[in-house]
Amino acid sequence: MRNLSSGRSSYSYWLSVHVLALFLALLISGECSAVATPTSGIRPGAPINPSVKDRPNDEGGAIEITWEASFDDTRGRGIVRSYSILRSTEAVSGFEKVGEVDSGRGRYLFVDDGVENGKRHFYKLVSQTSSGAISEPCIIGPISASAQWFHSERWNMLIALIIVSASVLTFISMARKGRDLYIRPIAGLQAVDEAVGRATEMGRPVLYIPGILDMDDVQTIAGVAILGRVARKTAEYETPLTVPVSRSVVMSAAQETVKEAYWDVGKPDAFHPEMVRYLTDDQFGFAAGVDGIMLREKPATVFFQGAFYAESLILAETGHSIGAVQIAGTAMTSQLPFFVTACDYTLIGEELFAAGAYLTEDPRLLGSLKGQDVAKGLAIVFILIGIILETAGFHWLTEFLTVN
Amino acid sequence: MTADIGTWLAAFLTLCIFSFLYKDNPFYKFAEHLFVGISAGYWLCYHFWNTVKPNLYDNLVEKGEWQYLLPLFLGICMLLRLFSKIGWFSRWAIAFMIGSGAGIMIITYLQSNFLEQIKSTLVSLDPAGSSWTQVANNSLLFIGVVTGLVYFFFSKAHTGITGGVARVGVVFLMICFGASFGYTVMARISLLIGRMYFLLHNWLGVV
Amino acid sequence: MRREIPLIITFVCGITMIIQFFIPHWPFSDVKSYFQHTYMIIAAFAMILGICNLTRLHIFKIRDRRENWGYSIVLLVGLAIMAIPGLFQGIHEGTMFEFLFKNAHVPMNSTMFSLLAFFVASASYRAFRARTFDAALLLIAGFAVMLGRAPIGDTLTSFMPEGWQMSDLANWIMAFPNTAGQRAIMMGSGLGIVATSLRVILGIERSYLGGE
Amino acid sequence: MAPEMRVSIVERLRNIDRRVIFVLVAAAVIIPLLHPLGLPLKSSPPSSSLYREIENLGPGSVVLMAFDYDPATDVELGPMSLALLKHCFSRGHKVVSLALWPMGASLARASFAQTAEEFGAKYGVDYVNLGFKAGGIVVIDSLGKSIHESFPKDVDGTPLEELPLMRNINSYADIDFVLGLSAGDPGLPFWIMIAQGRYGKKVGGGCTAVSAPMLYPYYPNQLLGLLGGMKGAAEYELLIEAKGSATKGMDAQSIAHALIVLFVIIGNLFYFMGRSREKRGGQI
Repeated sequence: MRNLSSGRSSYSYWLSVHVLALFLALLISGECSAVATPTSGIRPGAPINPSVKDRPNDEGGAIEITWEASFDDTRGRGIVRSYSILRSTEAVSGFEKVGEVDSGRGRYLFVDDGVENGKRHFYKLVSQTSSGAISEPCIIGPISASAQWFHSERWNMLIALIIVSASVLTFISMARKGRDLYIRPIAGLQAVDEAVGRATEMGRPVLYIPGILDMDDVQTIAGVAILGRVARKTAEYETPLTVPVSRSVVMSAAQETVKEAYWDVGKPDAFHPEMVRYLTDDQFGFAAGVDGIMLREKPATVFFQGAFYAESLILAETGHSIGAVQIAGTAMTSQLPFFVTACDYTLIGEELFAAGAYLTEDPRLLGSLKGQDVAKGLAIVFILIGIILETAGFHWLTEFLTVN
Repeated sequence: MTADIGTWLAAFLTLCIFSFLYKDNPFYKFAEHLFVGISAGYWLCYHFWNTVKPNLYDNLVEKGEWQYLLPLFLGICMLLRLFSKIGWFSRWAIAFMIGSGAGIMIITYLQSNFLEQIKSTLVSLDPAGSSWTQVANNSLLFIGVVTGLVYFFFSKAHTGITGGVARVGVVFLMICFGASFGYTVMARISLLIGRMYFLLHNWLGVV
Repeated sequence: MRREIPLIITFVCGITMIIQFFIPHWPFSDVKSYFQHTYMIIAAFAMILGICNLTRLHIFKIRDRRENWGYSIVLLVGLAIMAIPGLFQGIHEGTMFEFLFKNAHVPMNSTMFSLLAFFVASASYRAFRARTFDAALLLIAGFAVMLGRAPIGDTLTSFMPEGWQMSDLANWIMAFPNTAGQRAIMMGSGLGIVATSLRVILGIERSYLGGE
Repeated sequence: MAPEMRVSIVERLRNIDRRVIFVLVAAAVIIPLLHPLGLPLKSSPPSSSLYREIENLGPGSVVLMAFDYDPATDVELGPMSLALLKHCFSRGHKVVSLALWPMGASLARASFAQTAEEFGAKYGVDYVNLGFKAGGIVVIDSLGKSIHESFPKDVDGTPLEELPLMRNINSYADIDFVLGLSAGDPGLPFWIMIAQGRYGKKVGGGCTAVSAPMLYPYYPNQLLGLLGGMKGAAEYELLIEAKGSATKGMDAQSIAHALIVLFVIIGNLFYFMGRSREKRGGQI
């Protein structure tokens, strides 16, 4: 698959190249930089040790050209202003400029990503001064681009994916088979029933906000899942429920979820599609609208469950000013402090995702939580081993964990 | 004071929104409803000119890329919600969004929130290679991450050793919340200065 | 049909998105951007639903003369004067759309955003209290960073040697205890997201389709 | 003072109407804007080094300026753009602007309008506004090949060939410095990654206060200078000796910070005073 992708395999092609190309290449390659004959102004030294290779792990179409600074780069006499890269399908003629890179570094890498897969190309590299004098050209190649079927630097991700998925799925299947799994209580979730009950007693509505991101964000999915459980409670207690949303797709999903909850509890007549209200996609337009709803409908209980940004404090402070009980949950670390200080209960990060499992007590969801714990345990073990290795001066684990 | 009608409009609306700080009042209600209406209109046009036109119309009609029939079809499925009998077709479109979103999330978060974070925690505790303060700071980092993780264990009650370790984790979480809070305060004040400057400079011209 | 096909779509799309990360070869190389375009297009169509929901709600409000119905007229007028010229004239400079964006949307948006300064102040006074040991820690860290990030902090601690002043303390808190806490939350929620996504793809979590 | 009375005062202050706090915050911002105190300000190393870089470019150098923000963050980045443009024009540099955020193009237009006249800079000769192009990182990369291909026309629809300045500018090779003003994504990190990393250009710029900690790690190796938030803008105004809105805002910023710190202290003081009464069995 990977013909011509490395310098070594291109060597065999080297021999079969046109005689003139060979001659030129022999003349210039290696120390093509040493020659600095003065022509118009001072002729700068050429780039050193140029090489080409097919860019690895891509869909093809790109060649990497690397070289070292000319002797006349800023580190030397300082007259080289830039390097030009030219490309042709022939070794001697037809070169067209594909790019230019400024001088001032020790090593250079240029990616030419306008190449046709499987076609042979030659590259010409010259350094030039600000007065326009150019060096002897370095001609390198031939080389051709190709696509790969597996990203060779992503093994680590594949392994991590398999480990995490396996531990989650194993415990899900164990839970399904009826194995009893202990899950510790979480303060915010135990308060959900109580909070809905309070709204019922006070005869005021419950306000539920599933974040401001769209349905492709997992926090929104978690928020909508928790909405399902809260809606069952409001259906049971016949408490009015208002769900303002800032995305139309979330509106559709939330309507489905609430409707289903009301049907399940046997109160389909209590459901109105208007319970879920689209306001606007706009972050602060949405915040203004929700503030208005809070002030006029005076909900007794407010839920913030999902992804929130800067509007978090605007909403939470307004909620506090009307005396509502507020239960927040988000994985947005930058907004957590505001919820923690302004709300009665806050589900922090992972607790948001665990909430769905808690409220249903669905064994499969509980199993998934147990699986997450195993993954966390493995992470701790990894960290311990990694720190010991680092301290001992071995860096391979750290390197292995680098994802490209 | 400026004579520019746009600036007057902007200043009036700015004051309307600020009036919310006193209490809910007709001016705020006016601005709030106008804001919701205008911004909904804004995003409708924005999506139309930045998504539907270039990504759908141009690709499908101008360039003739037939694979864009699928998004068109799913988009229409979404609209079928307007008719309650065939509204369930919209689930196909929702399923597409959720499925592809979940797939991309697995990869993104496994990489950036898991592997990368483990990697950044692998610090050397060797006093020979670095100063003692460095070693102390690195140890702190390591203890904070591990105890914080223990706090998030769901299948262990927070009692005994686990409870003690989780307690240390909470200490780190609280410091982290405090720091973020303090840090954000600064940025928020700048926004208010900006608005006040607009009123005093652009509108009233007194600064 | 109503339940199965969406579950199949979720599964196929999810798995495809995972696979594309590991395979650089065509057609997987193009899948990501194609899917992204697709869901942007779906979201754009869904916008129409949202606008219909918003309009219907407020038309009913006006029709039934419900409380504050007059403001519903303001909302609908706002929507119309923004959307109609925007869709027909375009959204470039010199249009009605741009005038309203600049002189109505932007100022209201910035003003809403700037309300945060007031709320941060009131939250500081009201909720930033050393009620418990945990709250005290939160407070101290917040305090140190707040002071350390403004010139005033170093002035107050100018008697301390270089490297031990308020801004250094703020930097230390940001770099070590804060990073450790952030990292623990990130790793936890990262796993939560991975596990939830996995459940969604495998059809275990399906509340978004209505019910369990 | 009778203890009961003290309790009631403490209690009242504890549950003070938050509107009192709002009024104080507003005053802390408005008064310093109206009557500047002139609190001392000194420039930080990242700001000074950006100033030096611009100062040291030869006359006639071409600066590419990216307006990657929108009106919401104009308060922080707007003053930076003005200060940087003034500096560039006063040194005789040519400025080419573009925007990766849709509203950036009109913000660039406004900034040019406020600065060009003062220095006699002419459109098309001394500066050009290329306008907005969607695509983020892809656009940044495409400039390495051809600016004329990526932006065939300027913001007003004039073909680039008709603008004298653009006749000799076609790729990164013809640009001497890249200035990115960024409010988020796409923004400075991408310019660093592509323009600096791949094409070896000098890159500097400004960002909002919130994103500054994320960008500091790039300074000074990949990022030659950085203005962080309104404070960064004020520092640059100080360096070019042209006080603008950011400098005026700095006093307000300091006073407001001090006020919030005071709120936290007072809030806690009353809280503890109230609590100690509670412990002694006083009325709450």
